[in-house]
Amino acid sequence: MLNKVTESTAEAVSNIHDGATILIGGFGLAGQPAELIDALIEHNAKDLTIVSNNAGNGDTGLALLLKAGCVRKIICSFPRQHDSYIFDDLYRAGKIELEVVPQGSLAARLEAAGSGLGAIYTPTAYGTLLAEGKETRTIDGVNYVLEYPIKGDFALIKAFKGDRWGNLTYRKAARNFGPIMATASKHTIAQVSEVVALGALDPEHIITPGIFVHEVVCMGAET
Amino acid sequence: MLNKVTESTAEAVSNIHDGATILIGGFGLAGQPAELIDALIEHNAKDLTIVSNNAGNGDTGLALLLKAGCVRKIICSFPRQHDSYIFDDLYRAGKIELEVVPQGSLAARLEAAGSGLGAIYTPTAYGTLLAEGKETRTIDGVNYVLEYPIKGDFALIKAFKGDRWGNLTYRKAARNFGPIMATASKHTIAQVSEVVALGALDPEHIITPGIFVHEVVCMGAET
Amino acid sequence: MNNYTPWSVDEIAKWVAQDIEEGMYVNLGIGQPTKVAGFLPEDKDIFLHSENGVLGMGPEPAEGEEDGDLINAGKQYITLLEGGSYFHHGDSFTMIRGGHIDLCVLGAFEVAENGDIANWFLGRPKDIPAVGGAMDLAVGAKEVYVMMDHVSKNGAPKIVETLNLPITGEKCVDRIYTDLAVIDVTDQGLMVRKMVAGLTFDELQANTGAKLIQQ
Amino acid sequence: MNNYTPWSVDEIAKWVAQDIEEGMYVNLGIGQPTKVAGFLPEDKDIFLHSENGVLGMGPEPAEGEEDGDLINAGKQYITLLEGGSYFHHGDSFTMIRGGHIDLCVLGAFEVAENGDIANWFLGRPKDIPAVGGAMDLAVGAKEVYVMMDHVSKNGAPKIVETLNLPITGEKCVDRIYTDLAVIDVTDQGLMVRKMVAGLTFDELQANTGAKLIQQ
Repeated sequence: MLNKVTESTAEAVSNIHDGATILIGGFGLAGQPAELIDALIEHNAKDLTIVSNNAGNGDTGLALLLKAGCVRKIICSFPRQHDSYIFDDLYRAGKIELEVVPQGSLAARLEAAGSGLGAIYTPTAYGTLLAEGKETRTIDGVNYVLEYPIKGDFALIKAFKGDRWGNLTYRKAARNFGPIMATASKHTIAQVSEVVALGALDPEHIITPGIFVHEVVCMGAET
Repeated sequence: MLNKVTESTAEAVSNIHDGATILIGGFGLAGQPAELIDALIEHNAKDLTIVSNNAGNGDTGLALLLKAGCVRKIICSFPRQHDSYIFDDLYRAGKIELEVVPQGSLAARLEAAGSGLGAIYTPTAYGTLLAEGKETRTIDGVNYVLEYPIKGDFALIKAFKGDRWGNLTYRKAARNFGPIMATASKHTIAQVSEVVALGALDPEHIITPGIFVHEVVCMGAET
Repeated sequence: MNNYTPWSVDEIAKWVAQDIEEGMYVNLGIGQPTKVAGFLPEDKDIFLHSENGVLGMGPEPAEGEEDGDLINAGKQYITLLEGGSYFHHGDSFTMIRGGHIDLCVLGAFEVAENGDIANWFLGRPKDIPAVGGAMDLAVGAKEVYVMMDHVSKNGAPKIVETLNLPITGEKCVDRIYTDLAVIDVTDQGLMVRKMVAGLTFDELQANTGAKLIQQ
Repeated sequence: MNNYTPWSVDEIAKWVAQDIEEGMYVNLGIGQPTKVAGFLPEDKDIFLHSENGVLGMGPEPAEGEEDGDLINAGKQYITLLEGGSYFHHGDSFTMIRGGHIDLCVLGAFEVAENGDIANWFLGRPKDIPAVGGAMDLAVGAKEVYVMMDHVSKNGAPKIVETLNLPITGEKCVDRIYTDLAVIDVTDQGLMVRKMVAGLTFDELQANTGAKLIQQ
């Protein structure tokens, strides 16, 4: 009997190695896997590359991971927020690398990684600073930028319900990057609010099929 | 009050013009929008390009559209089936053009069209007859073929439940190409088994949001 | 001495809202554009999209009913209308980049007379670049409206011949709503459609860094 | 005179099934490979994927319980296990092309000693090309097993030095199961792992169009 449910967040992140590229779900705080990030801070892997939409808020979650000095580089669309002071200070002090990627290109590059494409031509950012040095091509009169996949060694995501085969559902706008990050990483770890019995999730309503998920950690009830 | 529900299949297909490219959902008979195809045969637009996984079965649906002489070209992954005799005869008589596309490339090209990408590098079909004459590129040691989007003027798909905003759910493996074809066409027409009240579909369970759907035709009950 | 009172942000938002038709799929950018939501006609079905996977955004929740999982791209609490839906970021940007969004309303630092827009980065040494969905919206939405002050805080025109700031998207702005005027970006040039009461065309031109055309 | 009885399709299917481990995501191609499903151990969780948007395929439905909306890639009626899921073709080929399928078992016309496979098109004048998901599976699955007769109906070897028929995918086959033997495609060459009882290595080599290596 296959059981992807892992007992603790500590155990779930225990194989994350120094230098790993980690995809972290969430848009602001919605969908951010806070407990997994806490475990990652405790685990204290270094020299990480983090891929996430934002660069952390206040003194929680992703911001604390940065503060802990674990992160060498962050790839995100929107680092600057009213409460992103931890990132802001590190960046201005030259202590963290930043690659800004348009939000849709971030999504598309994760999808390309997940679906085995070698590269994609996207119209976004053509002619801008963010396309500097990138290959371009005009197709049917539209200008495109060549973008490459973003693959994760690990993904940390937050879902709503999960089962022992790794099937996941999400809650409202907390879904955001979870499903596509799950496809784009070699090892996906999902924290869920509830672990349910196999068969309890309607096969029509499963958003992330278990094939994309390697570990499920329960933050709430097991039913 | 916006209402995308159209009274009849005849009305729904009435704007399909000669020479149109039409995406038709279904994998074999599952998910094939049989009643919309019947209306299209009646409508009798000519010189059509049809994009669909198969080239019709027996004497029903898509096969009849071919028989009616409406189709100039078919783009599909698997024309040859045990009961694809209508297509087989037309093809051998040189009366229909065929472009065979690997099933995954068909899906990826529809997704590229739906998501505004200019082209994609896919590993599928590299080194085969189906990549002859196509641009290739080696990225990180893997060989890829450059493939372009397949855009539809219209899509005809079969869904399960729909509402007046065009939100759709599907049933089991009849989902197949429906959701991605809906994104890839300028005008998507969905036949549904049931039209339900706005709000009756759980926002977490909607597979195709109404933004991708322009007309909904009810084949069963309106509730 | 001015003989006119600039429109307030709410008044600008009303002009934008008036131009939005039933059935349109609309993305409202962060900042001033968010205000447009409050002036959409309640009897028309207009669909508000948010980059973070929401279609059919409703008004702000009542106090105490906020849900941390239900926010918009500006990270404000929202609600969902009946008939709304949730989806992941890939699908959300399929909507945007794939040309399925009829209209997006963006704030801007500058707009050039050819429709170029700059709204993501001031490029000063201390600034941290952050783009979000702006570049995707600029190239992907069928129409792009800009909503902004007509001049900057120090009085410099924000409508210019060519951008001074880093570009967000090329030739994508279709219409500009400012506190002084509503201006169409056309092949012929910047066509003034509406001006604040009491303002003369010459005064408007004097506050604008590119040639305007009187309709 | 032969001293051996070739394995039946069911017997070959059993050999394949024995090599499938718990937790694997497996796609079984149309034709012979479909038979493997019948021999998977019932006490292990093994996930069968079907191109048309099904993960967690169960056995054939009981008579009278067939559902036209629940078919596999071969258009046969199937069932869904508890814990199975449905998804669209885009997501289905994300699983395949993206390297998420651990194993696919394909039928084949020919396999070359370097792992090239031909299984989609005979290329004769009257043939109609049809590829389905074969090329995606060949390049996308982590491992590709082939299940086929050792020789063609007219006795020609189907394991060859270089393909005579149009290729499906380059260097992708990892193991070949035939009615005579199980053979690994390795960097050193075709390594024979198992042979049907009574068959000599020389007899097997005589029926094979490429050099075999005795383990």
